[in-house]
Amino acid sequence: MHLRPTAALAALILAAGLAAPSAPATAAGDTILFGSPVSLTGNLTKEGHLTQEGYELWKTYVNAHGGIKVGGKTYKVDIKYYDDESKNDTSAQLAERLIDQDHVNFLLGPYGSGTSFTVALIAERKKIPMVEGNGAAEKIFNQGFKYTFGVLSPARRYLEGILEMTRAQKPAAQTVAITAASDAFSQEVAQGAAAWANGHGMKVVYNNKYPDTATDVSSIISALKQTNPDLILNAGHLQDALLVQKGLKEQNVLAKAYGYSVGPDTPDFASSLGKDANDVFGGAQWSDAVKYKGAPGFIASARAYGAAIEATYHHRADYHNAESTAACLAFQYAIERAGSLDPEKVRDALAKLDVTTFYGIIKFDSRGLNVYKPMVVNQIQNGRLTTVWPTFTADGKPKYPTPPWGQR
Amino acid sequence: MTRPSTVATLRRIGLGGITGSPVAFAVVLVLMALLLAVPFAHNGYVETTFRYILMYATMAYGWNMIGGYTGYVSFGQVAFFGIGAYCSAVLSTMKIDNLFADVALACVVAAAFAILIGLAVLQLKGHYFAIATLGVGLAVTDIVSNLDALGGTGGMNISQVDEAHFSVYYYAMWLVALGAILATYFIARSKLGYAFVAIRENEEAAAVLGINPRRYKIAAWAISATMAGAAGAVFAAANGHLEPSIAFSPDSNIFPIVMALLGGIGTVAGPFIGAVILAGVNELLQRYFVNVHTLFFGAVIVLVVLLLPRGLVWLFGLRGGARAWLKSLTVNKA
Amino acid sequence: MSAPAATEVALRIENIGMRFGGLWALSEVSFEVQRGSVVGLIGPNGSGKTTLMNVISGVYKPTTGEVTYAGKRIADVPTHEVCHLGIARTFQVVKPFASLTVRENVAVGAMYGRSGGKRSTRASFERAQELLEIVGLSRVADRPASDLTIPDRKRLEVAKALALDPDVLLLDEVMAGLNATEVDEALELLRDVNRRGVTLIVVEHLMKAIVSISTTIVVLAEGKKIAQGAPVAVLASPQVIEAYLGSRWVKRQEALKQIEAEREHAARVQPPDARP
Amino acid sequence: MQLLAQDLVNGILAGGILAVVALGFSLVWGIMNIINLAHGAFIMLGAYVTYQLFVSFHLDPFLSLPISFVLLFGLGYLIQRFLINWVARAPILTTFLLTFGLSLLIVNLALIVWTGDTRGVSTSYSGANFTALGVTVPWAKFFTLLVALAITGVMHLWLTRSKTGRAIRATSMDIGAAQLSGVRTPQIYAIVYALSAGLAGVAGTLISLSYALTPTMGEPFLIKAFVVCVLGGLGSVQGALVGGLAYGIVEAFATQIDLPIGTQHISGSGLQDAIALVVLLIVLVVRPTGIMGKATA
Repeated sequence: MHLRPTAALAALILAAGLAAPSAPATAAGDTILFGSPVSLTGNLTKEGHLTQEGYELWKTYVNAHGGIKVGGKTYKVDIKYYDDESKNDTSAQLAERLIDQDHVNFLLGPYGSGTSFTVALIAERKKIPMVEGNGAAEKIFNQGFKYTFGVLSPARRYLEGILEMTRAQKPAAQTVAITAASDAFSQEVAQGAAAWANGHGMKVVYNNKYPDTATDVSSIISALKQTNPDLILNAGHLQDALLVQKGLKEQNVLAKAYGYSVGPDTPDFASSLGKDANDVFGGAQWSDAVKYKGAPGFIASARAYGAAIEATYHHRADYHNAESTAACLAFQYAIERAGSLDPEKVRDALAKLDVTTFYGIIKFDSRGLNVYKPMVVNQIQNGRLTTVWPTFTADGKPKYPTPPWGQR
Repeated sequence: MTRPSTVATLRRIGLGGITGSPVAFAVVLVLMALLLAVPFAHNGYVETTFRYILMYATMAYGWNMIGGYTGYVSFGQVAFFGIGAYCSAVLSTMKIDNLFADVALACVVAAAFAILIGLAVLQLKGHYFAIATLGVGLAVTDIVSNLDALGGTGGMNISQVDEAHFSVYYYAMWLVALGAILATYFIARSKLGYAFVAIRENEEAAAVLGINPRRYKIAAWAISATMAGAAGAVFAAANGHLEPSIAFSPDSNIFPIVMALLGGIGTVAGPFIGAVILAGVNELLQRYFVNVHTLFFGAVIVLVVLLLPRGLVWLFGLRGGARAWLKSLTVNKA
Repeated sequence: MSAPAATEVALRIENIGMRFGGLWALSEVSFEVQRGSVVGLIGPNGSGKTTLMNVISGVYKPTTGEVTYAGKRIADVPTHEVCHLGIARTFQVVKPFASLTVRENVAVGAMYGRSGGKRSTRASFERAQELLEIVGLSRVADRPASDLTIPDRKRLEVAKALALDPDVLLLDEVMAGLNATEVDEALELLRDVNRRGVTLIVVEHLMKAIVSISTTIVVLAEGKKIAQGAPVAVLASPQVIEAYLGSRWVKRQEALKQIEAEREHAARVQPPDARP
Repeated sequence: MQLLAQDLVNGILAGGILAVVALGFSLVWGIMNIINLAHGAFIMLGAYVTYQLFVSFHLDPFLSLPISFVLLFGLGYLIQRFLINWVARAPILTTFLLTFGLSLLIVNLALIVWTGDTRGVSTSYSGANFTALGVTVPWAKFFTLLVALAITGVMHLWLTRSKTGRAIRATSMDIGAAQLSGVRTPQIYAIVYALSAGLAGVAGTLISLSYALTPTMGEPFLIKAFVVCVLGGLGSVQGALVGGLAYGIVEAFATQIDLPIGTQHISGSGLQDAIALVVLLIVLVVRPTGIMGKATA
């Protein structure tokens, strides 16, 4: 009978875990509750925090300016977070918790394509709308989901801007080498870039992938160097972008331009590489140079948004911040237009949404993806991120071709 | 080989004892019966949480068969789990969406894979076996990630029942867990169980008594793979989507082991008790320490290893109070 | 099991050689064991007795030669099959399953030994109980094997071996460490086992015990067979005396004892391997 | 041909770092019979020590080598004395989980101290290179290789010549005999574990020159340490070096594999890990004592 205490203890701990008071404030009061599983630990911690900052900045602004008007009543907003540890299945589990346990009204996306996908499955099943700004893999939007909306341009377009830009320069880039991490998002980015290049008269001379856990890519770079490409593109993460950029210098690989899907837009890229980060191009969802005039209800310009992030979080606004805030804005405008907190009505309003914000246009295609907003291309010029493409929104000219190593 | 001195010390203070106590079994069965009521809470999150507990418990039973009873510490159980999961996904692409078919195929494929791999790696002992199994787990992950037929890193989708009938996945997992518990109970008391334990205690001596170590080690591993595979099949169906990072998550590898250890390895009740408690602790940490819960989880593991080296099931059989418990902690001091 | 005729050859050991690295632990050892007999295997420490036991029981594969049992070559038979042929053995260094009870230890033998296939778990435990009574361990049947004293561990070894229902039983120093009364008890037990038709091969240091039980004695020295025959005759042979009492032997013996003491100490302090 | 030569050099340069990564890991495994899953976390700490010294005092990474060694040595000593020593003789599962828990603790503490930001050490000479026989060699990696060789040499000499070194080797061969000859095992264990942590710190410093820093950066290196260790043989100093170089070279050449299978091209570089692990399994089954290991009972 000595097992009884064990069993009792087990039951007690579990009961305590599940029955602990769940967040009381739902729409029953005068607060709209959003929920988001974000990466507060694990290998996407950095991006998870940027996402959270984007959400929090919006929350603070909206609450300071009265709240959201829904059919004559004004609601404050609150956001409940859980740490998904950068793990896909944990993220889904937490989404279910936010919906069933914390009774959130709506979901804001987690960070990353993998987590966004698994959370989308839950949102779909529970019929709770989710707007996400950090999962660009198109597979999320090719499932026929009705409750998931993405405010960002799809993965395959991440490097298109850089390709387009190098084609418009003189001398135009003719050959391209692509290296990519093996995860789903990076593979989509690489496939998109290769498809664009092939469709626009460029030649893909090298295309290879490496595992997410790679600690050394020098052999890939050696093979790439042999093909002597005009343009070198990388689709990966910050860690491997740094590895590739260092490797390119170590082996003295010279190209007309170097472009990354992820990396240059994060301040860590320049701070880690110093001068070697200069003149590198990065595809970005947004930069604080873009010149959109946002609808009333939130900070209208990218510059002002950048200043707000700078003032609150003491770093330069990152596109992860902006796209996360944009996800909140999609909800804000859709809820106001729906005049209701009913998930169905808000979902329909999201589907019909067409609004311009500091971030750009937010409008979803039939799959729920915001294909209407162009990507921008940034270049690190003298340590400073400068938007160079597309020209109508640029605040600088691209430096092209890239000078040899040591002269940057 | 067991050090007689260690075991003797543990015996004197009441930490020993052969497995399969009917009381422990009864307690587990009562808890399992209570768990049948979970879907009536009509709370998807609670249901999912318990489905995960049942899943991890099943895997802990799987691990317990090879690591606890047979003494071969495997760090590759996630491979069987993932293979089982992909069986569901593959069947779903063939328009076969039947949980029984999923589980049956998963059991067969996981066991077949275990036998194939076991022929090689079960020749290894101790650390070498542990590392080889870790390697198997990682290699399978990598290979699946590179197979376009299985969706590569992008993964595959599995059609699901609608929200109203979603509890079917819970009950399926419950049945799989019950199967693992009953299998463990009956195996532990059977000739098979004694062969496993004999191999754990001393492989050479077991062979002299007519036990073919290789055959029984492979049997233990195949049984453990079956359990993991079955859990994986139901998991995948309930998840609706599968990709290598989900199917072969390090959590699925490490959680069951910690659970079995917390509860008590080589016991029938241990894995289940461990699964319930660890899940509860994790839940509390997630709730009250959002930013640092992984830190606390690490601390929990360190404390369990140092303070409950033989698991809770053994602790509650302890005679001699706190002093005996403290003494048991110094048994393995260098 | 009907008692076979005493003249039948149970076990034929032919030209056995066993090399470890550059050392021949055994060379050119040949003898026959009659069914129903008791063969005493003696020799100084390091003369190859235990090695020979390991060869016969299939633990080692001999470098040269053949062991034939009932007309079947057994050198290539894996360890776990040997007992199914009817050969069982005890270990000089006892190997109980520490976390199992005494009864369970014996029951495992009954389950997987020669007749194990026909026994249910329950029948195996019943058989174990019988054997424990025979060897005198029924009083500690439900204690963990790790609790046993050294003499009791030896008894357990015998019980485990008997549980395999052998025709030939190899006993490796099962009387070491027993006091006079216990030795007598043990001898009585072995005679009883032998009367039931089991052929015995006994390795033992206690000359008195060996002489009193054996029908034939085989003497090994430095890996070679130096004598074979009836107990009294063999012990009187000058070769055997030389082997046992030669000055080189005395020195060698002392050195070996030293090493053994250290080994035993080391084994107590830090056993070679750990299991989870 | 030139690519092959370049790959060989790439492999050797990467292998040098892996040798140092595996050296400490191998010592603890071989001598204490403990698989130290916190090794990756120690590597990470070594890298952060270097980073912090570089940022705060502009100390060159190569000059911070002794500092990260000493700091990690101290940490390792404390961890062994107060935690691991309690279960030093426990079954493998116990120490495996203990060090896993420690690793979680250390990584998450680092996450609090240094945040999840990616950091890098960018010296004036980073990326500088020379070309010989058509093969490009980066200076930093070249010196890293030299340091790796030097450390291996020093460790080998220390283990074979010094009194403590001999005591360590004696303990690994026959702990009972070592204790009989007056070796104090807990002391030896503490030194070995501390040394291993110190070497992990050195590895971290060397890695920080080519690899970016995050609190979770140690994980991929830990997996590689396993493979290198088994390849080379446990507890063997030369083994770690040979295993490291072998692993580096295999991985470098694997990158160039491109197998068309059906409609799909299997890229060797995508399968780097799988190839390494399959090699590991083969070595384990065929020659469990490793390339350099002695066949022991």
